[in-house]
Amino acid sequence: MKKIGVFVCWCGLNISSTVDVGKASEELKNYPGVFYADDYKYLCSDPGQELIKKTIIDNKLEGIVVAACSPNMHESTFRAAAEAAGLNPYRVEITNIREQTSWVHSNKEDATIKAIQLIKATVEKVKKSEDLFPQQIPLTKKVLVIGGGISGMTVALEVAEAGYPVILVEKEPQIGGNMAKLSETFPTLDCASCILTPKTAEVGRHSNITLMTNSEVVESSGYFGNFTVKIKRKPTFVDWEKCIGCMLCQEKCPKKTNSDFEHGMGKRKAISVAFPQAIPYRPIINEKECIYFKTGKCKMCVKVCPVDCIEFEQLENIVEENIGAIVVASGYELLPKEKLSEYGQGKYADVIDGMQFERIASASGPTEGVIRRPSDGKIPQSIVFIQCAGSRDNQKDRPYCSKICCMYTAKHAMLYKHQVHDGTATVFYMDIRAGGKGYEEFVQRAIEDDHVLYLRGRVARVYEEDGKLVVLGVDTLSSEQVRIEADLVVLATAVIPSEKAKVLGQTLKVGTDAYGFFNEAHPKLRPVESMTKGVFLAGCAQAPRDIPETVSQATGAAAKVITMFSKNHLVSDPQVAKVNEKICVGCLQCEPICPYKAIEPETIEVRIGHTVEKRQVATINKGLCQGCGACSVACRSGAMNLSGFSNEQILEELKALCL
Amino acid sequence: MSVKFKPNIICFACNWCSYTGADMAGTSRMKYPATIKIIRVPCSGRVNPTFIMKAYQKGADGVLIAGCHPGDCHYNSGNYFAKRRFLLATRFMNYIGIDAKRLRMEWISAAEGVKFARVMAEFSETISELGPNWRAREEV
Amino acid sequence: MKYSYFPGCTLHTQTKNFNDSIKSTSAILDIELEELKDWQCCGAVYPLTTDSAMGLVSPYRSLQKAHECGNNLVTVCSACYNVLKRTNLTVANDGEIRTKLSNYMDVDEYAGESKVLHLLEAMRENNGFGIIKEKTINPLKGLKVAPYYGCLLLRPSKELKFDDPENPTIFEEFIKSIGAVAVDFPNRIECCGAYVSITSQRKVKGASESILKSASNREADIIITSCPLCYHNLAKEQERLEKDDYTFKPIPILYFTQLLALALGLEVESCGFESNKIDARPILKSKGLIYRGDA
Amino acid sequence: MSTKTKTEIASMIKRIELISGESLFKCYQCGKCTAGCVMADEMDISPYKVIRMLQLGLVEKALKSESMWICAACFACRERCPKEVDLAKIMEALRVIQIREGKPLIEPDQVDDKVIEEMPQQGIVSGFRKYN
Repeated sequence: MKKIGVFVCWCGLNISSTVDVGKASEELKNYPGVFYADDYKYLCSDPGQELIKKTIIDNKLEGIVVAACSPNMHESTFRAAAEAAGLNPYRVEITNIREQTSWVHSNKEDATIKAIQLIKATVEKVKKSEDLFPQQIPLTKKVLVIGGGISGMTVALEVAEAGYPVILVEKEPQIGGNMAKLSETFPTLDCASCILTPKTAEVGRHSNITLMTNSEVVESSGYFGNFTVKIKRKPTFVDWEKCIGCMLCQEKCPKKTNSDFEHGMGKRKAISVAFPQAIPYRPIINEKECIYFKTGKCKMCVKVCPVDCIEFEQLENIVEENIGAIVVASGYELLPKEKLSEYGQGKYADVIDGMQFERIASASGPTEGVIRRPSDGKIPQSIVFIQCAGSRDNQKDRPYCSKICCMYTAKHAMLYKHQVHDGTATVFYMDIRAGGKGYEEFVQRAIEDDHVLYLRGRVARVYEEDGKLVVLGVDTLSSEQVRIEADLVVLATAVIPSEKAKVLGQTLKVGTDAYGFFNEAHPKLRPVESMTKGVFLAGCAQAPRDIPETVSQATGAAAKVITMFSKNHLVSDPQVAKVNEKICVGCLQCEPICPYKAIEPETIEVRIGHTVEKRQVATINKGLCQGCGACSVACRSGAMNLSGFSNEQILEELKALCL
Repeated sequence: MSVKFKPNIICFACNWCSYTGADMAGTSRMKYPATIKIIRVPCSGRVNPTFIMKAYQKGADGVLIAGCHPGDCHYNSGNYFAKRRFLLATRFMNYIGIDAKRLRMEWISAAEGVKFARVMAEFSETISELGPNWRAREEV
Repeated sequence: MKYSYFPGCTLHTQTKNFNDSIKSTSAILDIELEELKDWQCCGAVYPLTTDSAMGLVSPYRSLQKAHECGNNLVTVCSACYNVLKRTNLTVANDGEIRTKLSNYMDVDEYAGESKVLHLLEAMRENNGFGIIKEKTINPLKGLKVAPYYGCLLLRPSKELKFDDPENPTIFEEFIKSIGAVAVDFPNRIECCGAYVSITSQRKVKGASESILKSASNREADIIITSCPLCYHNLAKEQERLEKDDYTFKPIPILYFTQLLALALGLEVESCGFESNKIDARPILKSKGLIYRGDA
Repeated sequence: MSTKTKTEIASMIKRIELISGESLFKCYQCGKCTAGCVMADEMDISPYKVIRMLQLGLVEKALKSESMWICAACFACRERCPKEVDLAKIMEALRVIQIREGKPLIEPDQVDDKVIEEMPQQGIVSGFRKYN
């Protein structure tokens, strides 16, 4: 039998007016296992805590029950006091006789009976308690950031500035992501590259940031604080160390092809750098287009290169890195136009998407910022913008709002009207969602000052007739069917996660939703953490969002990483699951129920008589387990238990309450 | 003199939502019958159906499981498991002849002190009407 | 390939010439069409209500019979196709309706095991367009054909799965295979006004006129269709247009198998051109595709 | 304005939903159905507005409109509806309600003989299936 102490708090009159605290402590004195019981006016006060400490030491108590306010208030206070007196803090349990007893009942007799019963139940729980010790988990203070767009760069810079090493992995040859392609940004109309270039340059030269562009994460193992990742570095066929970025190769390369960076709006060479401000400013050869790779002849780049850095024989290689935390910032793409069969399925050259419009409106784009339509280079006299092209559309399996389109469409229409004053810009919208600082004012400016015509309704069809694009729409406010002949149609196609997000999610063991956006740990309270401890989320990888929101979230993710790295060890809550290997049958019913993937099979050796047998059992990664206890219920053999809320503790508590 | 039957009810409350909701009821000085006794669990998904059955065996007249609203579970999916187990448990109770009304499950958030008090009062009333649980109680 | 064949009411009576061209051409293409015995009207429209199964009785009977014959069912009229295929899907997915229908008609239960195919689909399945190309001895060179799909062949696409509902290509493939040029005209997927014309031809004016004008803008020589009702509405609208708009040049409307018959080298007489409301022979003659025939 | 009570209206809405098998409240009034409707020009109430009226409980007004008789059930609306509402079925429900209440649009003897003679059988059958 343990020596247990019981302390009943009056909380001034808060408890004592409804619960007869004296009677309670008196009755507990005679309860089996209770060595000491008393009541006190304010246990949370300094003298109260001193009393507890002294009593523990004087009586060599092995466990205590504090009957007071909610454990949410002072559990940590009393556990700390007990620890100071040499008692394991997990030997301390709180009985809630204030919030859940004295304050909610008015009959003193009933309340006292209930309080006594609750305290007895807690005594039973303490009897079954164990010493628990927080585990120290080692920590590699280095972060892997996946994605070199504005969110990934923000995370990288924040963490690097805090003094920790960062590996920034980007699948494209250069960083900058989607933002590098934008013309101007809402709601201020400042040019995207003007605000982005200083950032990319800083990332490029920061001593704490290792940049791995043209690379992808292909494998990940370990757990928070201690991940090992494998990064595939795809060949560039140019020795970037030697290269001086003179770009003679690009100038002289005879092979011209469509540029992905320009989204088909412009051309590039088979050896090229995507855009003039690219970081790193180093060219890459596209294996599929290069004449030498196809025919074995040409080598023009080799001929003109002054530093002899072309390496046709370069191979991909895999590098392994040990890191402590991962930030996923894999960004977004746009729903391909081919999926929108009612808007031409991508077969009309002059039906373009938002990003293509960005390129033709960008001063550094293929038209040098003059808005010309792709088919013949004419300046369009009439543009129709179609919002919600694929978004908010169950039929296209994208029932969600893409969030950024209302704003960028207003911006597009404005940019156009600023260039072509007598042109007409028509926007088809369903709702204008302009929640954000200065956003609504921005949209109103487009309507009032720039005379952009906003029609409330969706477009049924776009087709070509007599060299014009015909847009069949409706204005539901006037109930009129609308037929507009346009020179250019811009579709605000749905924001979708990066094509490789799902695979990346599987690699990192982080869940994605039905559309491929990464799931956050809690939609309100843990928006930048994933369900996998140590993996954080930033930017459009998690959901569609605009630049200011992305930057805020990325900064938040960086703060989470920095907080994690601010300690020398990670400490894990000891109130986690544990397996009794003796009775575990290794059925692993617990494995799929664990939301944190903390359970894995393990083969152990068991000595039976003179032979040693190998047997599979479940094992808990205490770093990953968060202590929900779902596995303990799923366990058929009863081998799985939860420290701090063990089956025995709950059952004893229960029994005492049922009497 | 007729003494009104005072039931004994066990409430399993998840630490993150419902237990805090119960605290909220207290802070707002809502009143509910003293027949309810709360056991704190980390998550409604921690509630093993054997706990429920054990409660009836040991003489509880009613059991209430309170967890986070769907989609709000601190551990993401625990409340869904709890709900499924609850449904199974009610079927089992029907099977062995315990009135399934003696088991109830509720989503109560940390902000729903009012709801907590209301549910407790309602459930206490239900159980009072059902009378003592003689069926499943072990002979003492 | 052998199929059960469901001609439907209109092909059986008013537009027999269409049916003749189907039979004569499919024989050449080794598509064996065995007409269902005692078939009855499909009902012309698929019932869109949930609370009455009566409209399904008639198509169910034909489907059930075809299944008994052990063949997949081919039909050509767009309306028959729409009704039969949707009914087939309904009885495959809805056991309650299936049982109800079978009990009512006192027949064995049929759960949609057979396929319902449009003749074009049957062709597509068996490389029919390749075979047509091979067997075409009178390629319709230089003939600009506007394929008019209409509504019932394409929609609802989730059930029919005939082709892309906005950008269909099957008629274009067909036209290519007979050596003609397919005219891409935007209104090829729009509705002609359908049965609304029974109340007044005026009400379908807008719908039919835009289809004709759209084809005429693209300088189509011929419009082909697979639906007798579209054929009728478009022809009636042309009558009116001819009167009201002297600039409008009428475009002959043919059933697609009539052109096929010509391409496969059948005699002009057996293509049934003489029964069409607008005579196609002058234009075919001017293109040098036929040499005989009254015009 | 309406002569019906709230409950009567609610039960009429329920009936329309039951007959059509469609939920009226899925519609978020984007108008895409109307934008592509070839018959909308002939209608007194635009297709999207027909649903809106039903959502608002103006069932009688919707039933008085001619729109459901103009609808040719070509399914273009259904094909394009982002919310996957089958408007053709709702139009059918409105027709069916009228017909079942003994108010068909046409009686066979009202149709011109010339029309009957010229029109393909398929058109006649579908016309009477929809209108009587």
